Amino acid sequence: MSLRLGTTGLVYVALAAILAAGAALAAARGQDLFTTANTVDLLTRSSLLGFVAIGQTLVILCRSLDLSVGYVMALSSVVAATAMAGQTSRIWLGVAAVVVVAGLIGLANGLIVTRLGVNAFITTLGMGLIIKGYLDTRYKGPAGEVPAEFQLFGYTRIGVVPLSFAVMAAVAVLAVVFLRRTRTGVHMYAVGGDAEVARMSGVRADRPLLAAHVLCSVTAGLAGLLIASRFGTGSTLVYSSGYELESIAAVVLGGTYLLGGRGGVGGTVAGVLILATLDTVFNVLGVDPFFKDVLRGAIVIAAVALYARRQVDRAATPPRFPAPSRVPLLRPPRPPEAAARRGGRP
Amino acid sequence: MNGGPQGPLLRMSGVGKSFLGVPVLRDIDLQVRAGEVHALVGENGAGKSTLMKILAGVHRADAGTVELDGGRVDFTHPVGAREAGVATVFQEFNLLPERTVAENVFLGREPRGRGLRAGVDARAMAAETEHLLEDLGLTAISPHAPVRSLSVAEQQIVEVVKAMSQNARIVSMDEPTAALAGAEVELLYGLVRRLKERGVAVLYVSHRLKEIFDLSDRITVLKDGAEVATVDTADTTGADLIRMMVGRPVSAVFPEKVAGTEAGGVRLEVSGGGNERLDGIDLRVRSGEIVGLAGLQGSGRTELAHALFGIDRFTRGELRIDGERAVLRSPRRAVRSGVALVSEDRKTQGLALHRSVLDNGRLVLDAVTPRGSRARSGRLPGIFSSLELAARSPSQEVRFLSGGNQQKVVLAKWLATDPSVVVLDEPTRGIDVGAKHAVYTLVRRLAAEGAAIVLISSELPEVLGLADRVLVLRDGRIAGELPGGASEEAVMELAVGGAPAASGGEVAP
Amino acid sequence: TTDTPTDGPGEEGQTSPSGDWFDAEEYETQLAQRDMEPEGPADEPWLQAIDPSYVDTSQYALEGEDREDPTVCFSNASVSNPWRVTGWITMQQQVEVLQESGDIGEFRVSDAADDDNQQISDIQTFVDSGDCDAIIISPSTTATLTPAVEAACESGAPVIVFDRGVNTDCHVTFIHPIGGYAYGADAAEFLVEELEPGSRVLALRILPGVDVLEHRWAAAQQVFGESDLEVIGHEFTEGDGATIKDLVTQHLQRGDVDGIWMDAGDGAVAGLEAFEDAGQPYPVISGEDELSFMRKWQEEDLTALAPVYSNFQWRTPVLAASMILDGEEVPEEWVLPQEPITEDELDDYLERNADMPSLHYAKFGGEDLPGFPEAWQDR
Amino acid sequence: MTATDTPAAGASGALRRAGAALAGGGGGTVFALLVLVFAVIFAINPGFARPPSLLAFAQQAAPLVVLAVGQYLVIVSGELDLSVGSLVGAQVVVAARLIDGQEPMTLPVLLLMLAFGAAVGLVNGLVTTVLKVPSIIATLGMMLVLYGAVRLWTGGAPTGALSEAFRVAGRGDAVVLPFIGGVPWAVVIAAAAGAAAVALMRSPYGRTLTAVGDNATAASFSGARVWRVRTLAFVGSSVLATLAAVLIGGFAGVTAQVGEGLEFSAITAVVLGGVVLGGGRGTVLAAIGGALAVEALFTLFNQLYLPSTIQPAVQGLIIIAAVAYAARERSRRSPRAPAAAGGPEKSPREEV
Ligand SMILES: Nc1ncnc2c1ncn2[C@@H]1O[C@H](COP(=O)(O)OP(=O)(O)OP(=O)(O)O)[C@@H](O)[C@H]1O
Ligand SMILES: Nc1ncnc2c1ncn2[C@@H]1O[C@H](COP(=O)(O)OP(=O)(O)OP(=O)(O)O)[C@@H](O)[C@H]1O
Ligand SMILES: [Mg+2]
Ligand SMILES: [Mg+2]
Repeated sequence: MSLRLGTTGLVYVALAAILAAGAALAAARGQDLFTTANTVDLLTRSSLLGFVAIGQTLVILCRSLDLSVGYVMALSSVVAATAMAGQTSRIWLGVAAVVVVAGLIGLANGLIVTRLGVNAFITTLGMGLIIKGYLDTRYKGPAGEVPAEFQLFGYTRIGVVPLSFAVMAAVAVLAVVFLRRTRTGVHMYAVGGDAEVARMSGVRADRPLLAAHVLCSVTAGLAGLLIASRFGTGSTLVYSSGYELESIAAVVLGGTYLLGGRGGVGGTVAGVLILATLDTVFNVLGVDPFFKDVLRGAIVIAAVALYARRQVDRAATPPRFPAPSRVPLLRPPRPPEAAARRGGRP
Repeated sequence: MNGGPQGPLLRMSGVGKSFLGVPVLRDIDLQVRAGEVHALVGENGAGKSTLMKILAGVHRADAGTVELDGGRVDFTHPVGAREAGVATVFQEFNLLPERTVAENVFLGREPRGRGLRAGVDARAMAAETEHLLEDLGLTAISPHAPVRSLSVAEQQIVEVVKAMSQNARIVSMDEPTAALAGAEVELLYGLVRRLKERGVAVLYVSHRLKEIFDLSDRITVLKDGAEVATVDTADTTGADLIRMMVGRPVSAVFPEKVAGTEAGGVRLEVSGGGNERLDGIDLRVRSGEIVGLAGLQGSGRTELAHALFGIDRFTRGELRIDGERAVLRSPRRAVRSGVALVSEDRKTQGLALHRSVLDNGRLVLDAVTPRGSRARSGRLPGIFSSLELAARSPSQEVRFLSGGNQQKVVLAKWLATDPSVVVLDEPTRGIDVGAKHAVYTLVRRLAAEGAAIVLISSELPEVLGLADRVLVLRDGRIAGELPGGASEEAVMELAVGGAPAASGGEVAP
Repeated sequence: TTDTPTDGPGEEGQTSPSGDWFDAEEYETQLAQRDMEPEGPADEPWLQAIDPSYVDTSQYALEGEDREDPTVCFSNASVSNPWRVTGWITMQQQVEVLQESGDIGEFRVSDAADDDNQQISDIQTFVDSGDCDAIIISPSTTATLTPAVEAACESGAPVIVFDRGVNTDCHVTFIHPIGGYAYGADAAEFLVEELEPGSRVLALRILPGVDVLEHRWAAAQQVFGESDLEVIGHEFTEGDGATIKDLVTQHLQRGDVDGIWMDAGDGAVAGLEAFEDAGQPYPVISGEDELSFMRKWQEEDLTALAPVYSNFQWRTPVLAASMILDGEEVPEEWVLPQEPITEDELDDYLERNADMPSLHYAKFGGEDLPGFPEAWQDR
Repeated sequence: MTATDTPAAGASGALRRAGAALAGGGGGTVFALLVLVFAVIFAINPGFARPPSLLAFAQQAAPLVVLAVGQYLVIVSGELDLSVGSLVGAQVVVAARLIDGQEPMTLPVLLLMLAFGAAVGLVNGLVTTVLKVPSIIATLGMMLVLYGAVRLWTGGAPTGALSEAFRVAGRGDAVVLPFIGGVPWAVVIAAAAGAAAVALMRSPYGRTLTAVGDNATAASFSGARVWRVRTLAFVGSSVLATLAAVLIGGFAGVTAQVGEGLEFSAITAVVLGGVVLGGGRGTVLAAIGGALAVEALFTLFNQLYLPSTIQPAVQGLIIIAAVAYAARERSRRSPRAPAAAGGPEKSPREEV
């Protein structure tokens, strides 16, 4: 508990630090990072990646992975736009269609992983290819049309907060509640922590995993809806924008353990905000687009290294005989409280 | 509780099970009555755990029937067994280290609140866990603590609590004391007796005969997957049991020193050794000598073993091997200096489970001295057969071996390096009588060949029966030294710090 | 507040979303434009316009102090391929000239790295900042960028769109070479002309779903459909030389390939090497004005054509911005000339670009800029 | 247990094991798939069975084979290398810019590439092992850094040109045999790389590498320097990616997109070969088989005149199906609940 909080806390500290550093750099160039324009930009960027990363968090918590999210986004945007066909009355039809289609894809992913025992990496990579094949064959470019009312989703803002960001934040809150308050959610941690233990404890380990895959695809579908609303049409080419890897980076940046069982959505939102802040700062500073990639890669590595370092430190038990010594080379994690009870018996 | 005196609560008849076409259980009949503690004994690989797992819904039997209270059951998932009132403490640790005690206890059956507290009710979960723990007098464990922060013994206790909290009609425990020492074993005794009073049927697996005789009403002996006999505990002796398990009388429990073994020069010497968890360690082990290390859970025995092997190093003091000053900065250095460590937990620290027996045997040679590794690994088959390793072939994956045979692979891996100092940390944990005997013989033989041996064990008779001297650790310091063959009381006195040895002294057979 | 563009997506434009890529009317128009004499200075093709109809821009004219150092903002789709890199250098050189002369002040750039959503945000940020006196947009995708361009128009600053279009005409001017149909038809007609009837032609395409590229292929299909050539297949290569060579090699294993039609010159050389390695005669090929291809053409004396998607168009938008801020009239749709390089012109263009790197484009049109040639050489 | 990793006890034993492997999932599946795909190709186009076509196929497959071998080293040690695609791209572009068509520069630049590749692998390895960044993130970061840095350096599009000598490895023939025709250097090089990898995996280092992937703690408690073993695997992967870059650059010259997406092809190939993500299991031969199968599938699609837009979909289906089949076979061979005496599968990195 304390560790989870600790890591999430650290992520928010990192976010604050990056914001401060960005603001300082911008100020040095005579610019203001927190103008309305930049803030809106930052939040808008976050909302799209946010949807995807929330879903990705759930699968990663279950020690799985979803590399098909970019393709699901593309497909969803097309499904939404074609189902809506520019008519206001069909907005809900479009939304429902997306949820169903994305949900089914997630279900397929989940079933292949759980029932057929195919590694999630391969399953979702393969699923992505299948969707890509369908999109490329069926649609030659953007398709469908989104009514103006639906575009409000992508363009309305309340003060500086874009509606899409508010919706994303609401979804994040729902996800947090889901993880804390439903059995399925709680069991995701169990399955990700140790599927065999979960099974032996009477958890039907398949269910949380299936649920995570379905929800992940559905949030990717929501991202697709946002795409459709911002583009005014469905775009097949979204899949090449690299959302799958970026969402994984955001999740890990948010302090969720890549091997499952530890972390949460709260951290992920911060991770998403960190990436969005970097982009906005780079934009404000006019950083060369290629240099952006270099910086982004380096910063993600550095941040994750920082967390890893801290976790190693936290894991160390307070010494029984404190001495001016260095961190031992090879120390399996030890309980922090053990020393207090040492010698005593339960 | 029902079940009544008229019929057994659990009746297994003709149960059989094969893995990969190899039968591991054949035609087992087992009846357990309500309010009875029924012990299940047998050598490693006899099929005890498999039988329990069938009852727990982890495996499905290939043949035979399982009846609960006269009704036939066929569990396809552990959840079915739990709902039918069967709770199990598995041989392997079965907790999620990152989750709290309460979350672990209620895993898979989290209570749900109503109204505003709809959904998983964490508060109720914690409160109820607290209540359970208190009821058992375990106030030291907080329901909010992550399991990772508990000691191994505490974790084991949590597992038992988890099983008890299910209000099950049958509780089966697979070697619940493997990780426990004196006092905690007592605690467990209390729990088992309480279950018995409640009319719960307890199925109990252990390799420690003392526990079997202390606790059980009846005993079923398995051998090679078949049932040898079911006897009333009162009518049986330890020797009978061993004979039934092994099929041959074990001549003497602890083999005598190999003739001609003599203590030579000092091979391992630590003076003033210390680090974050150890202090003032003075230790000298001579060639041919076996030094036992005793102490309570958490007294620092494993720590010392790790320090001797370069996993954690000594930050103070001096360590000499064969008279040469050595700074063991890593296990690799230790191996190069001639030290071997048979680690405490063979599955997570000792073996690459998906690799073959042969590959595991070669592991140290490959990793540390790649140059001559091929030539020296030629000796492995000989080592395997001298340990009487039972594997289908050298290319069998070790995960398919039973615990005792896995331990033999670990031993073989170290024998192949011709170590001059051998540290054995709980080398007989969870292995059967026959395999234990093989380990003892091996230790004696190593001593005869001139190795210096440090033997750590929670089973006091083992330490006292094998070691020439016994060092007792307490709170990371050496509390005292006793000659081999000293009394268990004397050891416990040192271990707990001068207080008169409590009942915790009487561990193991 | 809402940033939604008030009027819905425009109805006209080059494509209707989801529609088939072939637009017969537009096709005819482009084919006709190939033969029209452009208006404007002959030695400055980037200022020429085909069949222009001018619009008045006096409403955007800045006066007095405002006209000094106006901020021009440019939202770039990406610089992710050599064609865009070459153009981007040219544009920067042009901007320097204009900054020197005081026609432009700050030149603010954002690069969306081919991400539509990113580009929408980029444009939004320009609009919200309120600093831009003119906004230049090179949209990454036609249909999807439409709402953002409309939002930019509503900001009041003049909007200049170039390269790919958008489905609205709220911008002041839309600058582009004749277009994809003309490009594809140039290439296909060349093959039809040079090859015997019944010859087998392989089409190598980069990606599906990108309008500029789809138009090229749509036109080619039209032309091939009316010819006696056999199109044995069309493959997507992502412009990767290894993929191209693989694919061509495989086709050669199954039979002769007499002609190759490409929708862009990327990797043309790799395709030709497949013929060399298979010991087959070179095909008749249409590539692009990319120097690697043209050099190969010259070396091997191929029967080839280099259709051109005029790279010099990257100069025009900044010039247009300056003109608009001066209140000068500009063509509403600024169609730049687009002429393929033929065998006769080959040597001339190669000579002019002798020191340029191999992924440079012959018709980049920056020879008169002060940075020439270093800026294009040391990228 | 794998058929290739233990020295065969005897010819009959080897044969029996090979047969078992073929029938029984894991590495065997991929060879069955390979045979099947080739059978279909030959049926459609008997001409393909001639040596020149097969050699051309082998030449095209060579870079992926080399990459798969490298990726195998990393995967079997329990990690993942996503940076190889970017590295291939970077190396080709660097080579073109530095050589710039001058023949004498070939050798120095090759050496420089090798050093650069090794350095990239070293960084990947150390970031993963010493800084404890999960390899998927570490190498993803490296992928971004390489992608950006090279373009930053060249201004976005490759410049320069490769020399003829550089291109020989990817394009030229090593020998011309009677009846068979020219045997491309690429095939020889890939075969050599494969053979070297097989030898390596049989060496103490290889066995330690697999053990590290299986159970890093046990390996470390046996005296292995886990960080070093893994880092070397990353170095191997990057060096082999460099070799692949030489082959790809040599084969097709420089283009801006070279290398893109190759990391996924390589991982797909390795996994298709029955190598388990998470480490410790699978053979290098099977990984090579996986690479050949991936290439063979592309060839098959081509021979079938499958519309190129559908190809990814079919590829996705086949990959999932093949891995599902292998997984089913594996689980048939080892019961699903392994937590019995055999030991729980609690190795800390079971699957990614
Ligand atoms: N999942 C499995 N796959 C293959 N073989 C197995 C499996 N589980 C158990 N076995 C085999 O079944 C036999 C019985 O094992 P089991 O764990 O029941 O023995 P045990 O009596 O509990 O031994 P121990 O005292 O060592 O715990 C052993 O030979 C073991 O190798
Ligand atoms: N690496 C570790 N990770 C988690 N817990 C540990 C670790 N090492 C020791 N412990 C636990 O911390 C306590 C102190 O361990 P220590 O190794 O000092 O004791 P020990 O005397 O060897 O006890 P044991 O009988 O468990 O080996 C023990 O309860 C032990 O289980
Ligand atoms: Mg057992
Ligand atoms: Mg210990």
